Amino acid sequence: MTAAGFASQLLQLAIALALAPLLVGWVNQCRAWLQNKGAPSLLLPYRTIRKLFAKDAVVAEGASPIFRTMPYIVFGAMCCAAAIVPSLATDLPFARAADAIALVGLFALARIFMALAAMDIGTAFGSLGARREMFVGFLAEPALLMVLFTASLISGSTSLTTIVDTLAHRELAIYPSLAFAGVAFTMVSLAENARIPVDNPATHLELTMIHEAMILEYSARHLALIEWAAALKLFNYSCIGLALFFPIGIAAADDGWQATLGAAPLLVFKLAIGGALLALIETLSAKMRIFRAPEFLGTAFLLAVLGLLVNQLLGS
Amino acid sequence: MIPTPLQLVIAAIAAWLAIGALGLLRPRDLRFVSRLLFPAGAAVALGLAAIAAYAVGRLPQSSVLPLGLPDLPFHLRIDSLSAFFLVLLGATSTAISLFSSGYFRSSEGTAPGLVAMQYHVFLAAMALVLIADDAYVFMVAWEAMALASYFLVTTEHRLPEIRRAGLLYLVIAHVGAIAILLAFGVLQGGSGDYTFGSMRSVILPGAWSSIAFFLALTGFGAKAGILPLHVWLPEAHPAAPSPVSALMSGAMLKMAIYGLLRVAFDLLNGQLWWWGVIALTLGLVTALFGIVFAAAQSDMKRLLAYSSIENIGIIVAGIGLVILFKSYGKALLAGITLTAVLYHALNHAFYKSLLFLATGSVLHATKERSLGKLGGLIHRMPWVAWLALVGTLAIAGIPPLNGFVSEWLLLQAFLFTPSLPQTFVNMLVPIAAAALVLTAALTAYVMVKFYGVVFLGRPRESNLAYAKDAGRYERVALGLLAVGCVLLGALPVNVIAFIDPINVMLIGSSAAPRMAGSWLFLAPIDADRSSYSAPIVLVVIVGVVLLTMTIVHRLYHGRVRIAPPWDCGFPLQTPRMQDTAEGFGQPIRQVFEPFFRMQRELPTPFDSAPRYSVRVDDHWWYWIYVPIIRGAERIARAAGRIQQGRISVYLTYSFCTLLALLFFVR
Amino acid sequence: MIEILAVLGTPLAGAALLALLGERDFAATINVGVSFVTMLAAAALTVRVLVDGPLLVLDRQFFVDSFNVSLTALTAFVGFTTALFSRPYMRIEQAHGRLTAARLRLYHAMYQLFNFTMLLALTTNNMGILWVAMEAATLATVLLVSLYRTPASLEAAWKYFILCGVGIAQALFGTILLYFAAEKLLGAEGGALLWTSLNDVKGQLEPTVLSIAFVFLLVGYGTKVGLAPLHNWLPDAHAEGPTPVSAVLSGLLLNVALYAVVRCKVLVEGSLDSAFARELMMGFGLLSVVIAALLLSRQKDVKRLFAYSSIEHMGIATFAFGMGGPIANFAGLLHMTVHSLTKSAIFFTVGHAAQKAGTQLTDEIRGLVTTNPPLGWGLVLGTLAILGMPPFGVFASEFLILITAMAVQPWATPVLLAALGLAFASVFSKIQPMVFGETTAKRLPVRPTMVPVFVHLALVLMLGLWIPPFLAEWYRQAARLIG
Amino acid sequence: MTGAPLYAQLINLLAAILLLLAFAMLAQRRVLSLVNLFAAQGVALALSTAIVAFATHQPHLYGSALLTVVLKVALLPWLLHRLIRRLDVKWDVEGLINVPTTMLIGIVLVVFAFNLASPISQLASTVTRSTLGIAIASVMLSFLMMITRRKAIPQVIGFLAMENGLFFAATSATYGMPMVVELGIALDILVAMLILGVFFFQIREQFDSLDLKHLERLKE
Repeated sequence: MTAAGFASQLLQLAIALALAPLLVGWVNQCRAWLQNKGAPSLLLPYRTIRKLFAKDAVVAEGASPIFRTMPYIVFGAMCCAAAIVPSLATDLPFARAADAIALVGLFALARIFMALAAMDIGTAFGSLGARREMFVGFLAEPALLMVLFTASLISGSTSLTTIVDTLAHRELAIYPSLAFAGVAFTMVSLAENARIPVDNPATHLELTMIHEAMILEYSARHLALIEWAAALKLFNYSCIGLALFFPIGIAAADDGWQATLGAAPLLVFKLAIGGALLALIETLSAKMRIFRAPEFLGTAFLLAVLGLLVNQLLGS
Repeated sequence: MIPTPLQLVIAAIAAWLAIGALGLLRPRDLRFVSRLLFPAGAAVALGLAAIAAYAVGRLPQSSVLPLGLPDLPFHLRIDSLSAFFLVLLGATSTAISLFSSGYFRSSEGTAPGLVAMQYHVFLAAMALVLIADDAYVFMVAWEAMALASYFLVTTEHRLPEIRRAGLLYLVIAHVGAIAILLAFGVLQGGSGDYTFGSMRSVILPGAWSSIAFFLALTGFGAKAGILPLHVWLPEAHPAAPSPVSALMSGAMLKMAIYGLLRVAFDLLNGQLWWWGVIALTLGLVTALFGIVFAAAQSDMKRLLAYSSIENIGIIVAGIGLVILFKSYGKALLAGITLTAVLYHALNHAFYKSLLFLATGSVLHATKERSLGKLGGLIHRMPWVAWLALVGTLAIAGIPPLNGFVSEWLLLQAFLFTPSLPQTFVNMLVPIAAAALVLTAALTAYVMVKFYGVVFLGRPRESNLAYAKDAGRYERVALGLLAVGCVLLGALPVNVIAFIDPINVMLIGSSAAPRMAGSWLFLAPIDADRSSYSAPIVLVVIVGVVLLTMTIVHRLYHGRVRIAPPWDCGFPLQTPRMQDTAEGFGQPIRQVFEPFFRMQRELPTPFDSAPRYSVRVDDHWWYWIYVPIIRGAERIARAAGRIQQGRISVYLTYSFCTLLALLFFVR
Repeated sequence: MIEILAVLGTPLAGAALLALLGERDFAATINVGVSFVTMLAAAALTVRVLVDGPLLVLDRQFFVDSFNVSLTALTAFVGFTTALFSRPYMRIEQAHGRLTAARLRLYHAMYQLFNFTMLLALTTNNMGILWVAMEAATLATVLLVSLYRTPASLEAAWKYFILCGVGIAQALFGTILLYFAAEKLLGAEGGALLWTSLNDVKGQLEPTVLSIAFVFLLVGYGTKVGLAPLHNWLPDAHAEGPTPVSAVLSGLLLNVALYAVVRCKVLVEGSLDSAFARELMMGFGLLSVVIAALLLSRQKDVKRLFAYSSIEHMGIATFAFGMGGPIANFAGLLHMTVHSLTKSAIFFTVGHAAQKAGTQLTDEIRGLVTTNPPLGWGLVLGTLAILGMPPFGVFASEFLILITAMAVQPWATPVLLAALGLAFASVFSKIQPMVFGETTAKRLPVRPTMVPVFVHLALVLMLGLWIPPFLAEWYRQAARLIG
Repeated sequence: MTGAPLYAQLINLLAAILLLLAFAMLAQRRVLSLVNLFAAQGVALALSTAIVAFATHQPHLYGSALLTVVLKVALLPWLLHRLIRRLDVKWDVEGLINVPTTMLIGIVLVVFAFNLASPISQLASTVTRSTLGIAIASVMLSFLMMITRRKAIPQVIGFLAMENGLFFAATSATYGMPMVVELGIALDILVAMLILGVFFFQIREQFDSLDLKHLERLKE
């Protein structure tokens, strides 16, 4: 691991932490535009986080340490994920320590702790949210992994950096399997980021909540961290998508730091488009009943597997 | 002279038997049993683990005891494979014996002394299975193991369902043993020599070796709980006292895996690719089935039992993959997969024992096995709860714990399956990978359910307020196993290096140097294909979390208020409003409807005391076992007519026999 | 010489003594004493034979070789332990008012007479005397079977008597044919019925006659062995007689009958060069195993249950001898030994269990381990042993039989194993609830002795793990002899 | 068989009588006449034995002839008569199979027996070899009789008749077994008869009849 690599690693992490709330803000703004509403400020998420950090924390009675540590763990997991996914450069020392499978593992870690913490208080909503979250997760997680596998079968590697290197910096080839993977990935990331049609981040009716129901008891700094982590999650997923399907412009190991810096604006641009697309999808589709979710995610899973099969069949 | 490892292992077995015999001296003296015998047993187990660890990778040693049949005395042999499983056995049983010394109280069941006797005979039999080197001693040890565990399962024999469980277990075990005996009969290939040594040298014609393999798969599958021979497992494991469940799940199932490996790779020379395909499919079906059923359980020990079925399924699937690779001569991949399989066996031994022991403590503290009546125990029994959390995360396959490593390796093996001759197989591999991943994800679901319902939330029953945390011995035992899970997760490179001699032995090529080149990174093929470094991940995660905490606490003023939870404007909030176990499993039940055979009782709006109940049954029981039983009964009834009481009929029998024979003579 | 006279004389004298003495309190003790002396004599005889080879005495009328000496020792031993067991058992029966003093007198006398007949059948060299002894054994036990004079016991005894009588008659005809064939070679007075001399000339005996003779002998003695379809008397007799009688019937009489069959088989094998006798025995053996296994699941009476298991095991042994060859014969002998040890031990426990519960129905006996742990554990261990669970000796013999079958008669192996599996399921599912669970038992007026049970089981366990070299050598010789 | 010496012809005659008696017993329904037929069989048996003894100058056969007379002509019939009087069972009802059918089966059996015996008879050196078939036949006929009767006493008589057949086989085929054996056999028969006597009373007092249909309780 070179010093340059280390630098790009830190830079990328910093950018992820910084840009994540902005991405959320951007998506909300686009959605507001699409739905002819007055758009909130682009910086609203930052304000929310600052405000929450200033507040007094309210902790529910009978909360165990799991409840209090959860936000930190989730946040930490998301940071690690952000450090793995190559958004600017592929020269990431930490990515050698944890590959795509480990990335999914990190997401699982976050999910499990969220669910446990939600059950910790012992309210109906907490456990309901936890159940639904795990329910969504048990289909979304394998689907995501399958998507990643498709890519790694193409590139013959499970480490994201290598995948990106292969996809971005070798001769351009058309991978039909990636088409399946792309669709599947979109569906998964909608579900995983608590977006319509699976969940509704803006709802205020507990019965329809998934993600919100789990964090119902949180406040102040804990909530702030969770919101931030959620933003990071969205950011990570977007970056994964970009890395797999639009890897152009991500600096390779030997490009040096200029390329890395040069990749930054490109990333912002790609994210802006991605966010807009997300908002569009959310606007166009309606939230589905919770038990339609398995069909939705099952389809995603099957598409991903299909991608894998196609890849095997056509010998990539 | 210094004794050889084999002699020491034999000595350990003898020591266990002796300890067991001591139990007969004062069967009702609880202090004697729990303060002397079980700790002694634990010490022996520790010694055994140490010896075996030393023996891994050393040259095989064999010796012949003047026991057994005159023409077939006991042949014993220790090689890397058996040594590895001896380590597994020794390590887990060390902790479990410690736990037992705190666990067993004088109950109205079998007397503690007898329990100690059966327990140590069980251990000794398992160890003997591992060092057996001829069919006779193997069968003797195998059945002694089944017998001892049967008696342990039926310790609380006053409860009818426990008796039923024991009977089912013993009968299926016996059927399995018959299959194994037949397998040996085929393996010996007409040489008439039943030592494993000669079986190794015999070359069987293709069809016969297939028959031998599938007989072995059936026989050992019956013990391991492979579909459709799994029915005893979810009955017997909950029925047994928790340490015994832990031992059965953690160690005994691995004996079956050992037997399968021994037959498939050591005794049979030359595997056929389609065995691998069948084992792979069978294993994955078993795994999926097991975990889906685990999700639907409302008894914590049954849940764990089904999850054991799932893990065994994964292991068997791995074995199938090894066979596939080996038959195609892909030695390196076979090595990686085999490593994954053994690694997973080791992991499962640790975390499953940990969890079963934890349920044991919960059971003791609350007298309650049904998830619907537990909850909030993390406040009452913090030790058990936190140590169980480690096990939960480990079994859920969360980095950087041990469950993740083996699954990671297995997935690598799937992913880097090179294009094999059969297209069909090539198609199979991704689907298999998908099934594996799905299983892993479901495991997370099930484990969240298990942990959340038992330890988190608010107590669902009032009497839970009096639950006490586990005692000294139990804590130590649980602690040992938890530490084991963490270490196995954090130091994969060393573990793989430790396992490698078995690759050399069974596959004929070493995988470790490639996989565990640098001490830090685990890179099966080479670094830029895939690499994983558990230590770094561990350090980074912990580091980041701590960093965040410190920063936040620096910046933050740190005022905290305790308030009642948000009730959504709904005044009355009782613990019973939390998700029950059934409720938590309900989505899975709905998605995997066809897996189950359900009887649901839904309340009508007019019920004065509305009650909801659902009973989830196993299709296989009705598909396979019931018809078999019915058929046997029908035939028996027909045969019963022979003996119909009238003497002239009997005379006619003998008269006709006589005439027939005389006719036959001429 | 002396030893043989002692072995045969002691029980005969004991029978006379007990008959004359009438029923006193110490009659049972005398019974034990006599059996003990018999056992000592048998031990002496055994040593003698071991030291200086086969014994042919009393102008060749008695012949003891390693084959029958092992059975003689076994018979004397089990006879002793059974007497030991029957002492408290019969006391309890008397206390429960099922037996009167007069009946006990009959019982003791007949018990010794029965021992005598069996020892005679084992040691005699004369096929005719063998037949006479077998018939006498039947007669002696008929009265024991009907000892309770209940309708059921009378019916059982009647069937036992008629069926075995007829069977034995066939055996007599077989013997006559044997004599007929041998006479031409050996002359009327040339000891044409002496097994040894027959054995010497077996090569020249007329095949057609011998094959017909063997059919009669097999049907005849096979009836007493309990080979299907000639077995119908066996369950009734075992279930309705007093338990000590069931124990000796199962443990000893069947062995002796099988011994007779094997002796005849040796001769026939010698004269025929076809596999006729072997196939016949294998067929009967297999058929018995299958039928017994099937019927086991239908039993409600515990003693009947184990009677059927005796049929099964005799079938296995017959099958083994049918296969022939050193290993199979060795296994067959071993199987006879362990079976009689285990089965008698089981009957000891079952007897007391039935007394405790006041019934022989499996559904009404419960929770033995809680009321009387030694009894319960004895029963469950014995059952597991008889079902062929390692590490008990029955498994050792069955293992040997099975591996021979795999080599010689592969087709038979799955059948045997399936039958064994079925038997396991049906027997154990009936015994487990008797042993475990809530109890339904009353106290016994006299404390039962569990020593014989555990001595037997210990021996069986030992034979499963380690067969003493001298015993092994002994069985090897016998196996060679049987050929 | 002309040309054969007189005693041979006599023996063959007696053998024929024996067979005839066997058939008669098969057909006979009255218990008392059954006993008489049995006694008559005994007489024929004793005669034939004596003739064989005379013909072949084998003294010990006289002994067995005497034994036969004592046991099967005198003692057993007498015992049976007493039993029947004491238990007063005069009638044996219809057998399980009606008489003509029984007869037909009997004839088939005889044919079978002769076929079976013929190869053996070829080998026999004795003057009386041709009677072996008849011996087997009478054994089988008494077997058949035991099967068809449904009362205790006729069944027992069938049993004794079977012994007769065996004994005849012994004498005719092989000039008799060694004396020890014959004594043993005789003793056994006697004891058997006594035990049976005891049985009759026990059965009687249990079921107050000797009908075997009471003895069909134990099944499976």
